[in-house]
Amino acid sequence: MDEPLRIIGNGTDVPDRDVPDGLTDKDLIELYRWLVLLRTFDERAVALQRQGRIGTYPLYWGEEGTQAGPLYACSDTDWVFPSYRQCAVATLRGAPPSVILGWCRGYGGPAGFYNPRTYRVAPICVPIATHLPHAVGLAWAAKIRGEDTVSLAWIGDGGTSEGDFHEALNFASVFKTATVFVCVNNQWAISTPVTRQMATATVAEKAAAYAMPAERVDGFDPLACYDAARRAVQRAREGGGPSLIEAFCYRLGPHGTADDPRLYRDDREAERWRPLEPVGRMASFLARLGVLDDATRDGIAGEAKDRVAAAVRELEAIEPPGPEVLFDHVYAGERPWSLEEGLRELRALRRREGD
Amino acid sequence: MDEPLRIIGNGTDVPDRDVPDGLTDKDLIELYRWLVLLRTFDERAVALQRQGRIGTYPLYWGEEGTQAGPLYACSDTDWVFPSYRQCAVATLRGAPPSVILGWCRGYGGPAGFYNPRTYRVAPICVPIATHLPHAVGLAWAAKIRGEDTVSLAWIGDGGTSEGDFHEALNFASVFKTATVFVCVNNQWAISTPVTRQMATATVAEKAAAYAMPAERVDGFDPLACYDAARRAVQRAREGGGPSLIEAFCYRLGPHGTADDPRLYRDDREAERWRPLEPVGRMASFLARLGVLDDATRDGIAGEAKDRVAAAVRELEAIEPPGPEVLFDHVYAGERPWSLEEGLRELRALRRREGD
Amino acid sequence: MAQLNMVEALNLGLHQAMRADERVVVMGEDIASTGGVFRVTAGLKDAFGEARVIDTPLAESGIVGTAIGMSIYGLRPVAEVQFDAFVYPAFDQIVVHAARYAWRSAGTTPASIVIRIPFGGGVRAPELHSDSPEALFCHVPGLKVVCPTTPADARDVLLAAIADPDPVIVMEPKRVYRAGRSEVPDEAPIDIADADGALAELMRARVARDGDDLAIVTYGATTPLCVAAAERLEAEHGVSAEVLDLRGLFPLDVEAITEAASRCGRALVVHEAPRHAGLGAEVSSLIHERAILDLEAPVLRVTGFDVPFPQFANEDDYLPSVERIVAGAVEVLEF
Amino acid sequence: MAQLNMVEALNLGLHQAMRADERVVVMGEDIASTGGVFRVTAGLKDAFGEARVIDTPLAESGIVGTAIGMSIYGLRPVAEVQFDAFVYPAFDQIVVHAARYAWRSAGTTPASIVIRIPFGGGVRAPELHSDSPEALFCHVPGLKVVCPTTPADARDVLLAAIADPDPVIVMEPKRVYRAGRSEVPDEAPIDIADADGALAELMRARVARDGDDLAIVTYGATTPLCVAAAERLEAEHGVSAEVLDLRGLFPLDVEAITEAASRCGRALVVHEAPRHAGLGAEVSSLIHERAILDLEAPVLRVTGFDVPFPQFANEDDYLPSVERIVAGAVEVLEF
Ligand SMILES: Cc1ncc(C[n+]2csc(CCOP(=O)(O)OP(=O)(O)O)c2C)c(N)n1
Ligand SMILES: Cc1ncc(C[n+]2csc(CCOP(=O)(O)OP(=O)(O)O)c2C)c(N)n1
Ligand SMILES: [Mg+2]
Ligand SMILES: [Mg+2]
Repeated sequence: MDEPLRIIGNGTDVPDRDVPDGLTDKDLIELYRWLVLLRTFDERAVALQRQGRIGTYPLYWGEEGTQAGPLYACSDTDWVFPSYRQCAVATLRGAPPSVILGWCRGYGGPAGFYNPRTYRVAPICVPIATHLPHAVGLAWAAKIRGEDTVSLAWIGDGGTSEGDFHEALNFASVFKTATVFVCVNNQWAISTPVTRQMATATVAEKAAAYAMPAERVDGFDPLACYDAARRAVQRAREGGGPSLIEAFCYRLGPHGTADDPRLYRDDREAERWRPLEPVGRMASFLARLGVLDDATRDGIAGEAKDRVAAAVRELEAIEPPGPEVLFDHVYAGERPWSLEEGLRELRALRRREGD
Repeated sequence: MDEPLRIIGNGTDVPDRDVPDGLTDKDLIELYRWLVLLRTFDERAVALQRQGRIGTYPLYWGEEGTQAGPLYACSDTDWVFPSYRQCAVATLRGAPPSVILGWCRGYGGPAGFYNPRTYRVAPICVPIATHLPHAVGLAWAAKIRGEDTVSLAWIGDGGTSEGDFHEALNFASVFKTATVFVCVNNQWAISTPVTRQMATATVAEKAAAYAMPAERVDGFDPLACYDAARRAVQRAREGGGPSLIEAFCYRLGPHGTADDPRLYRDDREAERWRPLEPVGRMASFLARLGVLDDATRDGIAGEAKDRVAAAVRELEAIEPPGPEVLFDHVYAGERPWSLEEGLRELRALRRREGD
Repeated sequence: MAQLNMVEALNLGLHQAMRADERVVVMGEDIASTGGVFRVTAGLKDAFGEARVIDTPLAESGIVGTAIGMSIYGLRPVAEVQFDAFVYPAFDQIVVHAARYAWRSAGTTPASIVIRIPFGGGVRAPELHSDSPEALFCHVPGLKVVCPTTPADARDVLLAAIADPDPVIVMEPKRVYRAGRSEVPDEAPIDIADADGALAELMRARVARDGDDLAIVTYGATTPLCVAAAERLEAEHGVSAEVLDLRGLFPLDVEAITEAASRCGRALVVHEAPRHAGLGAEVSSLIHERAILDLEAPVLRVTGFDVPFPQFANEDDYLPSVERIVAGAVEVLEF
Repeated sequence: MAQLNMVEALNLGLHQAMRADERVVVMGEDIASTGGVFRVTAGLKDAFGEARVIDTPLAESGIVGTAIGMSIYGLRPVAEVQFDAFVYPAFDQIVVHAARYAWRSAGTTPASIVIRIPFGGGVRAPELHSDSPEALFCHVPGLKVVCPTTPADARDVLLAAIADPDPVIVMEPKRVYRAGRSEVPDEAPIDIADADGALAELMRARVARDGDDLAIVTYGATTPLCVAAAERLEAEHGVSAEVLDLRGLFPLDVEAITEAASRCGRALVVHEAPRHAGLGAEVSSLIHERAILDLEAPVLRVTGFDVPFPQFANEDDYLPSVERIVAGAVEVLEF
């Protein structure tokens, strides 16, 4: 089994490697900014959940590098396809964080769903692995049109067991679509360890079934994630077809805010992985490089905090969707009569109940 | 890409290899008998279809070795799971060929369906790849019970694209079930060539995704098919888990009697593969070995012809199922009232129509 | 104006759609090289090239899933499911994605795909080649489900479905495919680039036969049988039965259904799918809910039985026949 | 006799089944180590070992498919689908195999599996964790579909379903899971090795409340709401409403349904799933077909709307409430 690619060392015995091709100091700072924004959002969302202000929340604490790194490797015109675990990734493409929080609060309509076409970010996908064929179809459509748009999709280690994972990778490899599959192997699918999910030692090996290039990277290393994705995106854009990236890491938190990992794993294991987490590690690396001074670092932290705080205020300011939201957007075209009738019934009832 | 295992040479420049371990002369003759029975059945079924006496028929001309070989490698207590392409394989376990013909004639009930438990042969499976998880579950059940029953399932090259193929192989490898997957790569899925079905050069490569041993064999060579299956069955029985065998061959006939391959491929390609067909080849091999003389050969041919002819007579003698068959066996337990009512309605109508 | 059967009409529609609009792609198992097992897609690959007319791997979830992805990028894919019962592997993609993409994107990004499903029995096919799964789709909000019965409707419905922004399941009654020819105007009546509302019009019920005493509500392959039954009712019982060919299965043309039932005072629903929780139940409920005071008898159903579609030697025992329809009609009439 | 909620009752049933019969295995995503996301399978792994209490890979088609294979070999697998909408990837295996294995083997080899599906809304869950797909299964011949509403029924139904030779889908209303405790007799009333007919008995409708003026037919999480609505109808309108808790969804207890509707002369059907082609349509049709002369009003339906189950902030707008049920009842009563 190949050692996962690692660029950021630990400042002592594990040496740093060179900054990946094409990343300027400005890029490094921008990528760091993304990591901090994701982290800040995540921590705030967990707090909001504890306060009962949003519903169950699929925190991604520690996986920021698997999200920001590959996204940074994409052009703005490329499309990305998150699972629920990358719920906030659209904010890095400019989607209002308040909409993601709205989604977490169970809002429908524009208060909880963004326009995928505006950000080239597909809707947050709850059913496991089902978004992978979409990513393939999208890049395929671009190819049919003679455009070089790349699609990138995230999937978990557990998700590799679903039939749609296989069908998507197979279609992608047969039609050589410009698709990058990023499998975040955090070694857990709720309570199921990756060793019970697959017989292979790695996810990357699975690419052999599709004659697809694959690479394993340290999922806690944002630059390794970036670098592998950069190569895969470039290959895809040049017509070289799809790739599989395994971002090997560890799910540091519970599966979601409703989950209690003590039922099925030893906390100490997570503790051992924790020092590798990407945000602090990236900060130290940038400090070692002399790219990030304390003032900039604090500035970025403050900015993120302000942005998320503003999002929370926006969330609280938004009028919760009324009952009409049930019937809105079910169809892009005209509402079928049975929805119209339902809406009338609901309105009549509301009136009667003085509600 | 490994050359597929080949045991039977061509009598001139391609040398024969040794008879596989564990096969006596008697076994060789018995295996030949199986091949001839399958061939005779297949040819007769095609003729019956042309006469309109059965419906569309999925002929398997040329693939007899991929069926008889692996089956011969199983113990009688092992279970096998055919697709439609192995429709007659149960006859090798003693199921009446007339029932298979009944199935082809569109009969339901006992006239068209055999009892899988009697023959340890699952029902003929029409929906592609969906029987593979059953084979896995069956061997898994045996393992849970502490029994060493092996399951063996056939699938086509096209079938490898379905999600169920992936899920089955993954479950098998995770739980180390005693399952042998035989993929008959005849290079066509109706009109779709295998090159459009997968990006890998072989099916065998896909086993890497499941850390599963795999082997490619000449699918026109019954002994190669037998030998690889023998090793896989033995490994499975000893707790070594599942295997994938790729029986590489060529679909010599049309997809089924309703298909016209001239729409999508050149007849000459099939002609080039035809000399490799297993029945004649096995006969020559056995003759070279001195195991099969002309009299035995004719005897076997005659026996098979008689058995199939008897089956055709039985088929013609069977009373076609009456309308009750619709309602029989839908449930193993008592018939729900809505079926009872349907049956009453149908009977009343029949009476009224004097039918 | 050509005389076409339904296969030819659908084929014409696909040619017209692909010619009119570059966004249209056609995909499925064996649809390009062979022109499809029913030949509905014949000639398309030669005319439009294999980039837009695509033989896919054998994986229905993959087919529908990639079609959804294509539509997100702005294409208008038309996916064929080879036979009815092979849509089940794609059921998940249809229910959790095709039906919900508009909703999940606040209306911005519907899954603008068409799924063509040759369906139903009567063609002596092997197991799982004769299912009628339409009611399943009609219970899933977010989809439109349509079933044309005449060649001209088939062509027009297909064009309108492609033009429609929402996901449309086109149920094609395979028993009707080659059952007869009728006139199909040469000109495509629908401009795909500008025909959002066209489908709604084509989903209005069609009066297949006029009548006043009994409304027979049906769709697909049972439509001609209902017309034949109506003729027999006229001849043998002096009863004038109207036959409504629904076309739209979701949304249903509730006005036409209720109007006919009210006017006639008696109604019968006919379909090939099993009865229990089938579409007939919905039609019957709608009529009773809206027009019970106009009814002189309960609405009855003549349908497939609550059994798996049988092996084909007995399919005629399963399928609603003219006799069964007449018997059902008489039961309603004599109530 | 213990006071248990539905989760505890199901858990007790599983313990009793596994203790009584070695053939019983329990499988699903996260059901062993954690005891399941709803804790229905808690303690089983410790009691019976991980060979029989199995955390599977994340693949629903694989789960149902391997369960079918196990049952062919003679085991009695009980598979959990983690949440309602995650049954769709297994839909193919359920429809083309579970439902047809008995039929395809001339009655010799039914798929003797139980599929447990926690279903429905009201628990503030994310998208696709609140679906009510039961009508889909009720339209597929070869399955049995059952929905217990009380803890005691849940335990007994589960045992009977495991004992039953046919494939049984157990719809578990997750909103009821922890809604309250009631008495569950300690003794398992069913001997799995010898209880083929037990399920039929438990699929008979249960009278959740007596009444004479209106029959309210429902199942699952809406049952207590219907009882509450009936109380309110009594208090505010002086109307005595009977509430029938169906339990069996396929086959339905048509006799009890028709008897209640006939006796009361008025009926209302209530469920959480969307209305169109839902189970309410079947119930309504059956009543009209069999008892129209006894009816003083059409049977009406109070159901979920024909929309995807909403994001949870608005789920109360979607779910049939006591108010909506009362309003529907008044409409029937005032007809
Ligand atoms: C089709 C489907 N089945 C089950 C679930 C329930 N579920 C949600 S997350 C999850 C585990 C996913 O694990 P993995 O793919 O490793 O991703 P991670 O949660 O670790 O990011 C499960 C089983 C689901 N969302 N979709
Ligand atoms: C789920 C499903 N989809 C489609 C079909 C229709 N179909 C029948 S055979 C076939 C091709 C199968 O090819 P392959 O797996 O290579 O097996 P072969 O026919 O060559 O034996 C197709 C598409 C089917 N039977 N089941
Ligand atoms: Mg994981
Ligand atoms: Mg093949």
